[in-house]
Amino acid sequence: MKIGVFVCHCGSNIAATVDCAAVAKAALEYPDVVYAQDTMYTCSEPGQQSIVDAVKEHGLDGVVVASCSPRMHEPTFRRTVERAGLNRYMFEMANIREHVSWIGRDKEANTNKAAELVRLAVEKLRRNAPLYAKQFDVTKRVLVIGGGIAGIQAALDAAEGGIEVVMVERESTIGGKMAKLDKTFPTIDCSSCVLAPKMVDVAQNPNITLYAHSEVESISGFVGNFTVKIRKRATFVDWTKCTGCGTCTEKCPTKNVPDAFNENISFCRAINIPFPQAIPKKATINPDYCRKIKEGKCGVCAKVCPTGAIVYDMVDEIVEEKVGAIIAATGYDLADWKVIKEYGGGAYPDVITSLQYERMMSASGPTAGHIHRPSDGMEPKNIVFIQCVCSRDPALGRPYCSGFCCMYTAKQAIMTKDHLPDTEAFVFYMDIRAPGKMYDEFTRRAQEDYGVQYIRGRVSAIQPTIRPDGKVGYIVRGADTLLGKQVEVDADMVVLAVGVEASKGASHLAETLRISYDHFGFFVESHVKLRPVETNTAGVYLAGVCQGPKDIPASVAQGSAAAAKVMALFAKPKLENDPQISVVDIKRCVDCGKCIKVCPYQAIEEVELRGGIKKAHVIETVCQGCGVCTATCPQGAIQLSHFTDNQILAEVNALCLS
Amino acid sequence: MSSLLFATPKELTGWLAKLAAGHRVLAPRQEGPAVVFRPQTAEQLAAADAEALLKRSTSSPKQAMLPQSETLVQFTSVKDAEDPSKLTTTLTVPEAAEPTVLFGCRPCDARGFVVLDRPYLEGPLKDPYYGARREATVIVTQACPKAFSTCFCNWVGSNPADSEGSDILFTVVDGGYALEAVTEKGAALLEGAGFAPADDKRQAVEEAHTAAAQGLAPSPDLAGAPAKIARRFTDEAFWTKETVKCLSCGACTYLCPTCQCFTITDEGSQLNGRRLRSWDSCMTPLFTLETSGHNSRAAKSARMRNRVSHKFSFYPERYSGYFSCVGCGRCVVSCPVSLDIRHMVTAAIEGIEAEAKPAATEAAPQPEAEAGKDKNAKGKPKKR
Amino acid sequence: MSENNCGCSKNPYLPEVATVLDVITESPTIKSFRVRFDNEEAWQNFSHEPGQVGQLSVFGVGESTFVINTPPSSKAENGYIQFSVMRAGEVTTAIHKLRPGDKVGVRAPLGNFFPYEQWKGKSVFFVGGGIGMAPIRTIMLHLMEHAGDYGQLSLLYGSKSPEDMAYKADLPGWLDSKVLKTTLTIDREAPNWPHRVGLIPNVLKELNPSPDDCIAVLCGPPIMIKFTLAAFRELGFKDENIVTTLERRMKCGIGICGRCNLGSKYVCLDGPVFTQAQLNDLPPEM
Amino acid sequence: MSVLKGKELRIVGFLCNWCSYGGADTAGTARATQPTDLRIIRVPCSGRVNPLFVLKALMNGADGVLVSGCHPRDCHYSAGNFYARRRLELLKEFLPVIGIDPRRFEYTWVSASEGPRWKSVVTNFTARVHELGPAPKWEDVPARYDMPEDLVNPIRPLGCGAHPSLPELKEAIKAALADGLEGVLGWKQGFDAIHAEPVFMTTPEEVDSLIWGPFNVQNLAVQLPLYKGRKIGVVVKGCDSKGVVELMAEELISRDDVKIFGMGCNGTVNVSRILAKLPEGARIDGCTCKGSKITVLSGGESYEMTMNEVAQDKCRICTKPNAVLSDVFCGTPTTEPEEPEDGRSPALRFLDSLSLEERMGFWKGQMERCIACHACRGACPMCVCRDHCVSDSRNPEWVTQEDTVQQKLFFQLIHAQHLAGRCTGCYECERACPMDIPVFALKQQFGRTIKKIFSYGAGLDPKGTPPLLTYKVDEPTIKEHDLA
Repeated sequence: MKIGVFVCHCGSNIAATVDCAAVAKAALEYPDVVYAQDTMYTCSEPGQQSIVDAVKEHGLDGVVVASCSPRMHEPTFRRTVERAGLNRYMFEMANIREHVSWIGRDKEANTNKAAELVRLAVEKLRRNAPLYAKQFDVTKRVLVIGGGIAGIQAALDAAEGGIEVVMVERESTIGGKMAKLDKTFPTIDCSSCVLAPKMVDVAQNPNITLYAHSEVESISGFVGNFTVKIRKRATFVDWTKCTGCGTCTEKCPTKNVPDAFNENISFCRAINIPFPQAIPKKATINPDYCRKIKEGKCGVCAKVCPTGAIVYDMVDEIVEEKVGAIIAATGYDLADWKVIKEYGGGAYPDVITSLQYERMMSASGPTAGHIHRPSDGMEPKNIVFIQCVCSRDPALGRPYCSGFCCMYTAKQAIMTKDHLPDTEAFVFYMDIRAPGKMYDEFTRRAQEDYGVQYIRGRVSAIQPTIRPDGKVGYIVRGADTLLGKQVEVDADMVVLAVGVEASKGASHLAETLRISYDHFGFFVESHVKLRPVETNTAGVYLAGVCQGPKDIPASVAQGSAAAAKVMALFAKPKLENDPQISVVDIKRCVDCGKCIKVCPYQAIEEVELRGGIKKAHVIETVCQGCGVCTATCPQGAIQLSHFTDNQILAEVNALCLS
Repeated sequence: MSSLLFATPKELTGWLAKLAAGHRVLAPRQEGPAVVFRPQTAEQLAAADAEALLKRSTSSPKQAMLPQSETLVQFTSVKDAEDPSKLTTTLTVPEAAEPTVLFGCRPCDARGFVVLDRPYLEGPLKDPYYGARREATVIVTQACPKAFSTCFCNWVGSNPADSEGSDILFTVVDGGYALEAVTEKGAALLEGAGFAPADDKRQAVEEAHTAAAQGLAPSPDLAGAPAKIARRFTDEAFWTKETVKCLSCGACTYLCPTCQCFTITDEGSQLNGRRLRSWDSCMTPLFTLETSGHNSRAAKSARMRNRVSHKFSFYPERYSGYFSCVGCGRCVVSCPVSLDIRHMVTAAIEGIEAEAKPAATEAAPQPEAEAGKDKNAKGKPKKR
Repeated sequence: MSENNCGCSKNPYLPEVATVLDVITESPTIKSFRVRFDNEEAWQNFSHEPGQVGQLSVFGVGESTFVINTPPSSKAENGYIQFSVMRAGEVTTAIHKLRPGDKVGVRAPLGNFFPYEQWKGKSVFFVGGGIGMAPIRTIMLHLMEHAGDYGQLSLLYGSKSPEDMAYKADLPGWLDSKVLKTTLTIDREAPNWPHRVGLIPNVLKELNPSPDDCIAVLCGPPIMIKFTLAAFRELGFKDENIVTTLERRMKCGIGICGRCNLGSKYVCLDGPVFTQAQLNDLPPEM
Repeated sequence: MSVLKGKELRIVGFLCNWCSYGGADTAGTARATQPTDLRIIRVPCSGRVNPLFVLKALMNGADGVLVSGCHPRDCHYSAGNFYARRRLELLKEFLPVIGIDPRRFEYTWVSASEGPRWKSVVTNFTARVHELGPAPKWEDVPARYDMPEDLVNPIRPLGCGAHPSLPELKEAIKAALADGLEGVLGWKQGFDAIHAEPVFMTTPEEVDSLIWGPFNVQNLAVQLPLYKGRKIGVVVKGCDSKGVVELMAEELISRDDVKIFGMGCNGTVNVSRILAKLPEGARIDGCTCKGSKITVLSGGESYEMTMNEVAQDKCRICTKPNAVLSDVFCGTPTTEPEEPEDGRSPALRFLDSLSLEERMGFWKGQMERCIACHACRGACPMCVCRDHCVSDSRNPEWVTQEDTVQQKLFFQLIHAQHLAGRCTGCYECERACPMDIPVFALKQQFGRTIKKIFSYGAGLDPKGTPPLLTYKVDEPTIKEHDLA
């Protein structure tokens, strides 16, 4: 075997604290190494070309590159090695940057360590074998979880690209949080005006199958061949018959149901269609409040329903769909701000969240666009907006910035001045984050044209008081750091710009999708800069706030990006599997079944060979290459290719025996 | 018969301590319930009480001549300066054996080496490693004071006081030990030991030897056994029944003084590594497993058949009638399922007549009768 | 079989360090390696007889037994001896990674050889199956060099498929050689394959060689030997005229390690070349 | 090529590619300075880390080994780290028995984004290893050969007299043979009065040769996998039945192929202890057993001894003398005592009293006389790999052919690791060892740890799953070893 070792300077990133020439010279002492050089930038075009040339000139059949982390450039160099005519698995990397040169300045120790890591890579490479990917066919359908703007965009783009889409939305209508908005910044155009057409497109697009009021129950399989079980939660209304006429909602006697769509600032009926532009425009019964379902009385809606669509004893239904890729677009929920006792902890009726205020300003909202404060319906003279509630607050365990609150608060302030010209609007802020196109101009307009008073400081407390005229007022006490003094505002109403977190149940869904999630429930992308819409699980993509706080344009962009990724995945006629999977040596297997028991993916089955002899067999397309079976098999009969026992033992022995 | 010498226990251990200066002295030592041959230093020998050095060993002293694992060849390669793909490989052989005194083995152990000599030294190609150690070792054997229940050396033409294979034979007599040089090497070693001549002890020695021989159960007639066992070869049912309980563990072969088989494997890398010879066992299926997966002895009954046939049929056919088994009984004592080779041999030859068969056994030379030794055994030891 | 001629007193375990001169890829699984001892003096007084084997080893991996498949004459003429190796296990895989210029260990010659002296005046029918062609090649080429002393020489060489057929360079020479009647066959139909198709035992019966005064030399995998042997017997060949080699059972190659025994015979000393008659006397443990 | 003398120690790291290797990268990107000792080996998942890799490193000179994977629930392969957690926790508790300081091995969870956490994990672990200093080498440790022979007092009365229900058992077996059972495994008289040997009884005469008493030492469960698919019976003591049950639990034999015959067991003897009471190599002419007294006749003399003096160690603390599962149980079951408060084998008790370095000396002394004949593997009912043992293989090559103490002890570590959670404590490995090496102590160390952590005993439930072949998402009994 002839191995070539290429030690990278990485400019000065490595060369500064590692003597690359010495490492290359040391590499020449190792078994089977016949060529070693150190290069300035191995990953650059000329760097890669020097590898290709060396392979040809010295007849190498294995390459070791000592440079950065394989998580960064292993794919790059594998393609280089392939270009040089070798199998891409006859290649190993030694991480002498992140794990050596960047973590210490002791040149002698670093060089010695780098030389040893190269030795590990050489010893492993000497036991590598060429691996070949296998082909398998793909179900060219995509599952989109979440019907918010990001999910809608992804579904529409994928459908446009000729791919069948299965969309699953937890609520009884798609539209997500954007459907609740009245106006959107920075153009203040009506949210449902831009959103509704897209929602209609989703309903009418022949490629899109929509499961509203449904949740993903379980997912099995792998990229190209996922089997998704969807739980269609009981709506107690037969949607095939319901025409959305709304008669049932009018006649329903139960009027005290908190209206979730309107953020519970108003009530609705037990049977209800969330909002006029809802897609699908179908009624749903809330079983916790419907007297018929709870106590067996009433039944008015069944009587008045012109098409007899009411089904009181409807039960959940599990549907199975086969898809090849999954896009998670599950959006966000507002953080639980009630933990902040200083702001009343939810006890003060006139201290409301920004979303509640948005519903109040919306024409289709409970107050038909008129701003009345919840406690006594009075048109507020003074409104205080508080930024960064449960955002940028490490004490509450939410150190991150939620991104779009500065912008929507400015919009809400402008709309307030629009609705109530003589109302004073105050905004307590720390730093105005307005990075987008025409964003900063928008917040400046709020201050200059609409006279919104921005106070740079945090609100320490909200104190309810009784004013001389007997009405309730709220002393909003805070600091004004620019003036350097305490500030108090006697407000009629307070709107909190509450920070965002992943939507409820996101972490459970992540476990179902087998993708990682961070402490706040946001899904972890494959690479924060270079692969934001992919995950480490092949075939699962992300779009929108489920991946992290972002505004509507960014969510839409990610929706399209995720759809593009899916289309690229389905572009090839067949998919190739990752050959780093387990293989059973039928001469050694004694069919004890331990590997079958421990495989997390049920990727190993028992097959019967000639003469009734039973052996374990790995289903190539299901195995993901975790290696738990190899660590379990007592005879070492099942070996994970590219991470076999002998390969890892060679590294251990290279460290411990020499 | 050379002259008889007498040594008190103190003199004996003193002599061994003196020898330890110039030799590696291997003597039995009790470790837990087991007794093994260990190199002992002069101090240990001087301080030892003679009784402890005379215990019968659990495993055979074969390790003295044929270590369980030894390096045959060391290979190192140096890369050519200009063209690192060019190597110059040099082979080195470990240095020859050091002079050794193997003290305290029993007649069956000593005869074990005679059995091993035939394939290792008397074939067309000599084994230099075994040969060097054999040459450099003086074997001091203790005539068995009493036969164990599992001993059957009389089956294979030997007896508790057989001096074949030994350089010095000593017998326990009252007050000490009567030593007798059997070979020149033995005589040379006894030189200067300063032991008193003890011809008067001859009588006591003879009595001890016949007393020990009495302790042995009578041996069945194994004349023609090799031919009979060869004919039993194709009786599949017999071997399957006999081997039903065998666990194919291989303990019998590793305890046996006459098992000769080994495997050759390489360790390390081309730049610096070694080729090892290590004991192998015909009882494990890997022994005859070919890389293609073909295995001529896949079933454990075939493997047991080969082990028993080798010792009592193939070896005698090849080496003029001598059995390869020396009857020490260690395989019987230590078999986890108490498989008994004596039972298998007697059962195998039962009911088979030894009519003429043109096997090599007929042509075996008739060894001349040995004065005072057991007459009826076929596999007569020939004086070396 | 007569005594082999390597009774050298030096350490029989010590291989000669040799250099790989050339590597010929015979088929996807078979390669031939031409090697020459580094030690010039050892190379000069090295000689071997057709059928003798050698232990080829890659230092650090292990050694394995292969027949020296060039005729004795070719060492002097071409300055190498050749081993054909099929990739099957750890050592053969390591050997397949060898490139010209690499170092190997060779312990040769070992075992006995084809008794070609006794075959003088007789016809010889060679049958090689797959890698079994390697032992056949050494004795066949040797007899072709002295064709005059023998009757009709014929070869039946079979393999799984055209690509699996080894010695592609020699095949044309053998096909239209005047002294050798060659028949090539493959197991199953293959596009533009001009020669026979069919399993070796069946093709052999079709060729129907006459058994009188004819020696059959038969090498190949155990399953092929079993049926071809039956075919030869059907054709009237007597067991003492059927010869095969059993080097696949060998380990140390010098009659000590006890692994290759067939009854009381050691394949490495009393073989690897045996007549079927001899094998009939030994215990049936193939 | 080795560590920098005087500055570094040999610390080997096994990092899972998706989280911890990424975490180390993040620490690197953040230029978080760390000591240089650690050498990182990348593995796909912490579930890929076979505890034997850690043992291989620690046995061959590593001063410290660190394994790091994804946080539980965060595994890229969803369950890899759950398996790793159980295996590595058991390994950490196992190390002291062979004299390796458990603090030299650590496993923890670091995610790809936790750069700072990785820096402190590495820094703290390296400091801890430096504080412990270089690990003692097997070559330098002085071997010791002493092992006290004091016997454990039995927790129930042991007897050796003839069992009254033996005839009833024989009838039951004959009946079973009559209606179609191919044969029944039992014991018959061995080559002398104090040895029994297994027999496969197929005819009534053979059934008559069945014996039941203190000499039935072999665990016949070891034969069952060899009869896979054939309808046979097996006579079992309590400890043997646990082996049969464990084989069923792991589906290595099927329940309806095996008919189990049981009888109350009053204890079996350790033959070496009987021989120790007789002169060396004495011929056994006969033996009578009455109550709890054994009288051995040899060379005209008779030697008296009681079961308390010669019983096997396992019988002294046995709580399951009656078959845990049987189709036919003859006679009245013997009383089943409570769990002893100290069920350790004599070797384990002695080991617990030694310091770490002394334990290395103990194992060095014991393993020197091992002849690697693998009778311990052959006699073990749970060793079903039979002809394909990984210790005879070169792919993977865990052990070489060299007869050094490390290689021979490593085979014992492989055996103990493979039996973790599966060993039924039948002691056959120690009984079968021709050189009488106390190898059962290693298996019992795993056994007692598993009892402590998972309160699980092998061979009690035909439907049970060995703890290492499953996991819990939240392990109540495994606490996190946090290094950060």
